[in-house]
Amino acid sequence: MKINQKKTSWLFAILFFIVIIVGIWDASALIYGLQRGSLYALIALPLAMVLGIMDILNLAHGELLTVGLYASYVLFINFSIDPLISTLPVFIFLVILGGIIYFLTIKKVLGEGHLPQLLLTFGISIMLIELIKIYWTTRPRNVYRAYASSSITIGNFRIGSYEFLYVFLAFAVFLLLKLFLKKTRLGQAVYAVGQNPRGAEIVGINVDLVYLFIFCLSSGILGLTAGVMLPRVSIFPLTGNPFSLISFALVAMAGMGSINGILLAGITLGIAEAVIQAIPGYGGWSDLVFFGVLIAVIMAKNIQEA
Amino acid sequence: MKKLSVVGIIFLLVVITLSLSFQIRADEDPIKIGAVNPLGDITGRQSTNAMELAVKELNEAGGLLGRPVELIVIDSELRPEKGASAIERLATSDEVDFFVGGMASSVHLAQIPTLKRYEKITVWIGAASHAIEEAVGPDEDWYFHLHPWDYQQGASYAYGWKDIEEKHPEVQIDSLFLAYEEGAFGTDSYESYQEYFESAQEGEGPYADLMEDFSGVSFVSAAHGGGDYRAMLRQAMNYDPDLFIWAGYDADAVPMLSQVREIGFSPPIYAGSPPGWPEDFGDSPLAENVVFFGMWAKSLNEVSPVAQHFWDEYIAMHDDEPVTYFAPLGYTNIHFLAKGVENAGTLEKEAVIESLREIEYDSPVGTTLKISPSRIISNQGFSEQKIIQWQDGVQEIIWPFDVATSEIIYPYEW
Amino acid sequence: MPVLKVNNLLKKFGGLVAVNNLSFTAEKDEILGIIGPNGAGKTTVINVIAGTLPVSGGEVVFKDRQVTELPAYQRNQLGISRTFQTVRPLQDFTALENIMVGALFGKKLQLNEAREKALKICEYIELERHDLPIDKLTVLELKKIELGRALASDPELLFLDEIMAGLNSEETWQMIELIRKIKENEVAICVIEHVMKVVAELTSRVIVLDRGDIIAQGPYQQVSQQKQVITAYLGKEG
Amino acid sequence: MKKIIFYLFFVIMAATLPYYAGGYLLHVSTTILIFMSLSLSWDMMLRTGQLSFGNAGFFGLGAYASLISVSNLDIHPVLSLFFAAVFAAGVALVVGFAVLRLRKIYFAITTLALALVFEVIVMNLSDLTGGSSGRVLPQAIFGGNSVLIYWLILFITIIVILISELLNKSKTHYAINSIRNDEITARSSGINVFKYLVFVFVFTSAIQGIIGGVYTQQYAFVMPESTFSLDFLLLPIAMALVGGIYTTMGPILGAIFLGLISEYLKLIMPYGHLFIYGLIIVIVILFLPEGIYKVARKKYRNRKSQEVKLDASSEGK
Repeated sequence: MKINQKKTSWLFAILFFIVIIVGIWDASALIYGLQRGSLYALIALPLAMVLGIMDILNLAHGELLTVGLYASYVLFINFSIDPLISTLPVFIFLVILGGIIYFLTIKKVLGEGHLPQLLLTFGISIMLIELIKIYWTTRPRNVYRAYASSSITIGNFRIGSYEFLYVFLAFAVFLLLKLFLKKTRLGQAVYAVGQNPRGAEIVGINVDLVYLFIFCLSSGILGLTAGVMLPRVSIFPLTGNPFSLISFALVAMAGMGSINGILLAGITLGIAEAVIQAIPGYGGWSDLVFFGVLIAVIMAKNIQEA
Repeated sequence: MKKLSVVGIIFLLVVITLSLSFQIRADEDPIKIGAVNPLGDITGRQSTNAMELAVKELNEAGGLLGRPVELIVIDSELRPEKGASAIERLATSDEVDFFVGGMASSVHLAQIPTLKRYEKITVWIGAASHAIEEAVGPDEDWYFHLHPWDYQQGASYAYGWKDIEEKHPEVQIDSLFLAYEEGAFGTDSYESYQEYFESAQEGEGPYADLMEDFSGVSFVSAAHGGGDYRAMLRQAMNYDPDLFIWAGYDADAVPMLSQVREIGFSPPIYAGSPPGWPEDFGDSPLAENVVFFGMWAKSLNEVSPVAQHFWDEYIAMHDDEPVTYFAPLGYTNIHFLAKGVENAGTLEKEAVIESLREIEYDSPVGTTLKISPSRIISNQGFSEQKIIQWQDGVQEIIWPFDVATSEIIYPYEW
Repeated sequence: MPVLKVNNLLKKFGGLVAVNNLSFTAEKDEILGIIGPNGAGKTTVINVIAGTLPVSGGEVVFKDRQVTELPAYQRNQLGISRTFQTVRPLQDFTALENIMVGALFGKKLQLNEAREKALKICEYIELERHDLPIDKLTVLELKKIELGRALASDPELLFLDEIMAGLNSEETWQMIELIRKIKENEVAICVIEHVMKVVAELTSRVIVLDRGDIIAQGPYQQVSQQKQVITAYLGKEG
Repeated sequence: MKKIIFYLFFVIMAATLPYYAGGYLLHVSTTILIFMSLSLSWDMMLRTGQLSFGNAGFFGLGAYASLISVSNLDIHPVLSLFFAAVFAAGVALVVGFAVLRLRKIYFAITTLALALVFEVIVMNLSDLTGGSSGRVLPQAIFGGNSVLIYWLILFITIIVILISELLNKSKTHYAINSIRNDEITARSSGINVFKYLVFVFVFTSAIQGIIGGVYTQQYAFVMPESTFSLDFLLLPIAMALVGGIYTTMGPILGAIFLGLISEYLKLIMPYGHLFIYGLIIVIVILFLPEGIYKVARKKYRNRKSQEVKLDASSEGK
């Protein structure tokens, strides 16, 4: 896994420029973009870890988030546990679920190339979606918490406060992760495996354990995110599905395995999206801008002489 | 003597064959109704349940024309080509007599060419897009569509709002803001409102005197990965409409209401037209005084014995409450068709079509079903929706007044 | 007239100068050796001349023609062939098909012509088991495939990047014989070699590189005595 | 010779299907053929080593090109298929010049993003495309005659199969196989990598465009949500992988296998059959990672070589 400051620095410069322009034009778009973008980044991060370190393309990524949301929902409905508190049990639950999925399936397609992984996880995602449909039907479910629609007023400027939690959580997870990679033995092992799995094996790192750890951790981060999202979203079997695509987009934009890049890419795309949505009459083009920015960045960063 | 015995034998043979054939017709040859519904979706699942209930009732009452009724259901998987091949299967392998179903305009559009090939009597309860009507065309007398078309729904709300304005002078609607999801469902709504607005400016159409000003903004539905409505809501707040309507899915309901509070938006009427509501929506304080357009609500049980009957029987059979109006519509679908056959006294196509056109069926959605032409097709069923409001966690019908269960609470406040 | 003329060739990777203003020529009928300690930039020189990597400066002239800006495949079609330090056979092909690829695209032959040509080359380089898939072959055979593919486009300039690496002494001798045989067909050959015995045996002239610079050139016997060459090699060891 | 008779037999069986199969099986077969062509076209691009996610996009472009050319330009539906092919190929050529400089996951994601961009553009050009609500044709191709539609699609599929076979026997095969195996070797061996990538990208997109056109003409409508559905991307990929990639037979077998099994599952379990479908995909990948075709071929060859050995040993005695 690369933690490369240099590659992302110009992206950062562009982002900074956009932030200033947008901030002058419509500050709320900027804040919405920051909040949404942080959420995107938070969800994309585990995918980037799995892809960057294990080289696994996980199409069931969004479905793990969905499972996390339902787990948190069940805890709320049956045991009245507040979603924000349920983040911890759901984290543990998803760590275990991730471990099970890893042992039963992922372990067997490590190093097989992206295609079998893609199809395998596509199959897993169908199975998870169908299971949820059978048990909970397609009817959306919500958890109402008054704090989820709270807001703060500064002068005559009113802005939602709950989604700052996304921003906070995103930065917290990113910082903790980086600290972990740098300061702990396991983190160093993860780093080494990400760089060169065979070499890591030779120097005595248990690569298999590292893979298991990474898959469980990334699945756990989705659980954490799910608890925080729950009061703000509707959950239904396909809730998480679109996030797989968004996450892939961010990972590709940031460059494989770049942690800083994910956060920047998420916020950039979030702001781009929010800005277009704020222009009266042109909201329908926000997806185009989202993908346009994505394509432009990928092209600029990865074009090869052909 | 010889002659007599020959005649006798022939007579015997005729009697035997006749009775045998009658026997076969009565016991082994049911009237088959083929249904194509999306079984993975709550709407398709519940409407299928309701269809099964209706068939059970028919058979318990002795069947149709003395024959049992059989319902054959195939999952459309919400995929157009699967929906079309389901029709094909029902027509050829199962040799059904009638087609019924089903949800999703895209699936139904793909079924139209196949349906046209078989020209069997078809009664459809979903798929509201006017594109369906265009695809069917004016000459297909075998096609019956029960759900109001998108443009009919919009018109019916106008009549409702006018009636409400008249009855409650404090309600004053001049400007309208439509928040619509970017997909086919929302965009169709927007386009028909746009049309109404244009004719209203010339003093014509249902929205004349009702819509003096109109604006609309799209959003990405949570069902398609969106769910951030704040940019759209801010535009709505700046516009400050008398009536705020959102055209999206049930998944949008709660997040949008939550964001409405976040940004401090409070229109006098907050209305929506989702196909259903989320689980336990009524228990949420967000639901209070939200208005919506729909076909049916549980509270209809108070005013309609048919609705009450349907409700009780459905729960008795499936141990589950109907939550989408596609359940009573599915029930209506079968009974309407059965009544047509019964009145015709035959399965002969022309006769059944004739009698279906004459029927007045008192349906569990609280309205009498009566066929009349729409813009293009000649056999359109319902043309109106109801205006319903969440009050104390219950869906109360506030219009049409003849089935109303409560008065409107105005203005919307939180 | 030299087949290859390299003028002031410069290649940088970020801030690192891998090849520093290199100028040399290669003549028809000669086997030119490029030697130097690890990291001297030998392979980079080949990569830049063959077009696998773009240059940062300078020019490459092949048969009086500027090829500096041409893509690798065009240089190959013009007559520059190469092998790779670590063998890069095409896994999903048989040995013969690997060699065919060079004939098909480097020489622009049709399928049946290319097959015939590849068969001839197999005979020429004494590769008998050419119908087998790649994973069934020995290192020597893989090296021969590399060589065969490079030859199949009828090159006038052939780069051999450590083709002896991984071969035992008997195999090395076979390879040396083979390279001599190739030389007779008026091909300019450029070898990168670590084994000095091979260099001494094969080359008519060597260029000694150290950190991207030419520090000496001339016949091997002469060059190997020069002081800076010895220090360059010794420095590496020490 | 034996092989040709074998293939001919299947072609005749397929061509005469309408005479012995019911309307349902005919329709299921039509759908299978459509996905088979998509699967093959995706596989052909994969043979260059580039994982394209653009299928659904070019399928959708073809669908719209076909519908618009029939309803706005009033050309014959069959002719509109050519229009669909040309349009999809043209767009592929233009975007190909940019995206084919990308590799691996960057190429995959960018092609997927492009497909979504096409969808957004189509949704917003509502005057021409009907916007989100889509557009309908007054009539399906051949008046909706399912036998003729089947033959048309069978014809196209056979052409696609032939293209795939020819591709595997042509000079291009050596080029793209080399590119997939080792791009640097390919370049150093005189292969114009970019040219071949563009070539394959353009003609596979043309195939996807035609199939999109056929689909539209068969059902007489376009609608962004269903026309650009990712089903047209993921299912063909699943079919190719289940059947076996880089071959012609793989996608064919995969399409037939998954196509029939999904119909069969639906009949035996109306609710939740897709769960089993997902399970089958998982099982195939875990236990037959090379796909049905390659495993079957290996088994067959092993048995044959064993027979040869047995013969040889008995002769020895």
